[in-house]
Amino acid sequence: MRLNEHPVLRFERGREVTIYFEGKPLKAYEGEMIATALYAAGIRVLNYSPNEKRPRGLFCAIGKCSSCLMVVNGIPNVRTCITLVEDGMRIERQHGRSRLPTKAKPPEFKDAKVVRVDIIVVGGGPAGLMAAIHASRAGAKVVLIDENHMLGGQLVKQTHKFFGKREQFAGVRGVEIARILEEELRKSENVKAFLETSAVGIFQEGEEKLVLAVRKERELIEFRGRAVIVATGAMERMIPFENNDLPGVYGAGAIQTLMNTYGVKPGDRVLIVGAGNVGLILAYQLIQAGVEVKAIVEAMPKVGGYFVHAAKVRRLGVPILTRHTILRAEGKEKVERAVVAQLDENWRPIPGTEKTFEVDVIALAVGLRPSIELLHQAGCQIKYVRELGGHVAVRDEWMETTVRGIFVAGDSAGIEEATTAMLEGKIAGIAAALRLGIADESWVDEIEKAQRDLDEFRSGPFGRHVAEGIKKALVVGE
Amino acid sequence: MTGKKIVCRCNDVTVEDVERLIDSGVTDIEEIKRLLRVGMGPCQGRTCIPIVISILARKTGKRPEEIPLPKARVPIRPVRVEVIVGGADE
Amino acid sequence: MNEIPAYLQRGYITPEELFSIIPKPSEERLRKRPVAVPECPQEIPCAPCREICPTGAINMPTPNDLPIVDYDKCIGCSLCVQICPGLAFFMVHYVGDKARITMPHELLPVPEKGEEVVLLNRVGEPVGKGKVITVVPREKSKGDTPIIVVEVPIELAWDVRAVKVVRE
Amino acid sequence: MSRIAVIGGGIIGVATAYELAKLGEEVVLFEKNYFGSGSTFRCATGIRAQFTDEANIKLMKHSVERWERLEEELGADIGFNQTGYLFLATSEEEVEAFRANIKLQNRFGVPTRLIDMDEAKEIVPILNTEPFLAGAWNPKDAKANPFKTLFAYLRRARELGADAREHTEVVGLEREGDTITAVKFRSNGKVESVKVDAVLNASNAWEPLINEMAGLRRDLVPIKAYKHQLVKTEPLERGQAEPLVCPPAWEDAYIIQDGEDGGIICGAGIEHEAKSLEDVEPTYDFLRGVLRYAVRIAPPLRYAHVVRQWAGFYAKTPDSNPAIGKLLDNFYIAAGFSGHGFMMAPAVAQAMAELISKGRSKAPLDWEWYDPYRFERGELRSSAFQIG
Repeated sequence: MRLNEHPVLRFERGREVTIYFEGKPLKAYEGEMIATALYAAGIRVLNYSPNEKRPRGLFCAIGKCSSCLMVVNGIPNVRTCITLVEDGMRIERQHGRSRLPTKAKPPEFKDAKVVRVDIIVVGGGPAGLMAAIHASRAGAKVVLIDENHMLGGQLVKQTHKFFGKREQFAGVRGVEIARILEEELRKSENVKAFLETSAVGIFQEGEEKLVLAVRKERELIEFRGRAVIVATGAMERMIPFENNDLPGVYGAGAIQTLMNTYGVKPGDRVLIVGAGNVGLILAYQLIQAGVEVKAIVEAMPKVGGYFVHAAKVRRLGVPILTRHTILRAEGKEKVERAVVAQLDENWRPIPGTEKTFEVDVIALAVGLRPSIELLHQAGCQIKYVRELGGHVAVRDEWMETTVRGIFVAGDSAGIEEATTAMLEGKIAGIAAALRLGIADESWVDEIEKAQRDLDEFRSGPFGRHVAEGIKKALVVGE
Repeated sequence: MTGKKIVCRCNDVTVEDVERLIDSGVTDIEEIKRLLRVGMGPCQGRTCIPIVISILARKTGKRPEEIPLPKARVPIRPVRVEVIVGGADE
Repeated sequence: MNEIPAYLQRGYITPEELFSIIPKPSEERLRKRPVAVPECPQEIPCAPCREICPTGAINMPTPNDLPIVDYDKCIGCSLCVQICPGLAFFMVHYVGDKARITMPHELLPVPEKGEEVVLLNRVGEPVGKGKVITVVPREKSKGDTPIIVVEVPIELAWDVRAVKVVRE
Repeated sequence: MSRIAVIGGGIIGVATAYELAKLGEEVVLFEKNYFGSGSTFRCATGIRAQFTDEANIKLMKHSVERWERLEEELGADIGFNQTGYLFLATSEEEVEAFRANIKLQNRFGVPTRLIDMDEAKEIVPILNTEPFLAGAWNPKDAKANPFKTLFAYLRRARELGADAREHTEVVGLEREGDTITAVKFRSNGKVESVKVDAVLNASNAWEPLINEMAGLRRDLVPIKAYKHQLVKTEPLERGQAEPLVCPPAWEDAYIIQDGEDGGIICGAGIEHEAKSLEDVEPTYDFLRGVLRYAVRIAPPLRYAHVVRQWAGFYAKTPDSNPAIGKLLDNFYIAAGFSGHGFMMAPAVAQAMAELISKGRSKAPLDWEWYDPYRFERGELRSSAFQIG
């Protein structure tokens, strides 16, 4: 189930190690996660749920959803999708809630490591990278933190080339854009990047912002600075349907992670729910990985993503069923079938239109919503704006939220594109440096140029919708 | 075969559970959250809360804009106790 | 609410729909040399084709406008096919009773020059077989996308938009 | 039948509304936010009779007895579990103090006893026995689910005819002489008024605002809001730290396993005076501070993940005992519970309802001890022991 050949990606694997699943030895590679190693070995059920004992497997693959909790070396509730394999590791399925070991040495207490800078950027995707690059060019001392083990955010899973203008990396593959931006970041002495580092909270201590973070699930770090740029991207939406928790029902992002980051084949036959850009791109990526895509179903009467993405998969034989939805997943312990039906004008399934697809994976690509937990927790004013994908932080034209010194950029400010995320990151990075009094006034021109680029990008039918949303999210001037 | 429509994986809460509670007159999302424990499990509400908001909007005729988002709390992702006290390394 | 174009309901566009949006190159032009035909009917913010075109043949005032190719200016260099992020550019060239279609091919295996491949139409149905006459691998492509030229019966010139490589 | 307004939709207000409705009164209850949003839904769920003075021991012994019958009475699961409270001594002096407290508690029928650390370890399998000498153990102390309890009371109150309104803020009281005649309230931006025969101020931390509307001095019952915080782990299998376990010498730090999802709640007596009644922001120093105690109490906790930290108010009087009683002819107060409102609610609600409805109550509540005018007179009680 491991991918070796790929038309775009190269997979490098670490040293071979042995892990034990329920006592049975399995081959794994250093650098991969427990859940992905198990997946490659064909193991789909990772635990049984607490109340109903329902089988559960991987779901988000990025440590957010709790669907992959297992007992590792006797310790329960380990998020196996973000825990690296180690030679000799003992891994057991978790049955509901689990017990802590009864004996343990009390830990020794240490003060957290403190990192002091001007600006803390949270999130190393396109927005965060551009924010860090530009804030440092504008003279600020910057730290960039990201929870993944490589920079680039979702870009690293994208095999397709991006749209926009060439100066905004149009025509360059996502993976490649990530590499270019990372190189750019590394050039600056003013920026330090902390990978595998998750921000877990923002506390305000007077004028100072404290971003509390955890590195490699092991080390507590206090990042202290005067401004924070939150560029934490997006979360996938889920939808309720029968057995939507059966192993084999995955978020589109999880499949991309499995397939394009870890080189593990997600399954043999896939049904995709959602014909927005994520679903369409996923279909194409699956085909590139040698997986059959049985169909894409879409509740709307039309393809929601770019037509060209749809045409790419149609000509490779993937049907797109608009005005259709998924009714249920079927299977014992894992997905064996998906049942879909046509929808009437009121979004109700039409009896008699049910179709069954023999699939082992159901991919949900039903939309993204901004990841705003950090902003919300920090006390930024939050508003629901449908056009931006859900709840977003209210901000001004320089991307500063209602909490002074906290900025936002990219998908966490509203679901859009990598291109606009980069432009917003640039604005937020420069704006933070300006408002801290670090950058000189000449940098305002750069902000204005980025704003013009954004306006141009948003002038089409897709962008106009977003622009409407942004108006609603802007702070009304005093 | 009929299966459950799961809203919250952490506590096995279904669409029907949420609807039943709303029908019983509990329509404040903070109360729904606490009575069904949606958003109080290890995933901290990332998956379930948007679904609860949409069910609540559908059942009560409110717009999603009118339903406040339950507060996000520190830590925004689970952290081992030993990491917070500073002794995970030995 | 505006009427939803049929191509957005289905996810593919027919030649008739396409040529109701952009002009169709003349038979004469198609015989002269390869000509770029964008199958990009939707206003999306994207401009690399215009930016890469060495002769300025692609008319697109802003990135959100549709690319309209000036077929007389087009020299058939294939850079637009190589760069297009949407894999929406094709070139068509009539040669005798055959048409040569230049298309992107981002899948494995990449066919070899001279290899016979299965021809697929816009909905992935096999419509015949054709011979690959040119392969520009990814390393040589100016847009990071491998492209191939495949020879098809002329009556399939406006149907074939992908190929399937079938090997033992 | 009189019309009685209850101000405050926390556990005290809702339980008293129920008791009043049960006595046949017409009740209208006002909550300005959602039910339980003040202190009730932020509490640590503990219920104990292990106090150090006669009045509180007696009241809580009675309250625990009420709690024991509450599921049956309300006809609902409220997550009540007698999992006990275990206080741990770190010095010989403390052991002596425990002995004295136990003697007092035993005198009023509370079955606390001194246990050794072997027994303590059996009760709390993840306990670190090493720092402790002995424990004061009352297996009848308990915990309950604050959400389910409040809604069970609310549902029964409504079934008995109570008109309970949330998102409805009291904005004024009309007073003639020493009588409150009407309550003005705002709901959906509209202000209305209702004539009343009696009013109970059950707004706890918000009490001075309501007293002021009644024409009383804000500091007549000088309650201040103190921010107390809790940290909770992810769900775990129950049975590992069921009782509330507390070494008082460690800043009153404690742990208790949630009766619903088994997550371990960690608290401590580390408090901050709230900057305002909106100031419920958790603090970093508390997060680290409380967990350092928690892992010393139960080292295996080091492997658990923290999922949540939150804050709520201890509405504290100067002596940490609540103010319960009559302020004017028909204006009553039950507030200032100093962190004990949830556990005291069944007893206080019953006594208060009887006082309002019948003019007196036979419930074992020492009215003089809790007299709201005691601060005015400069009489302070011995400070009530303030854990969970």
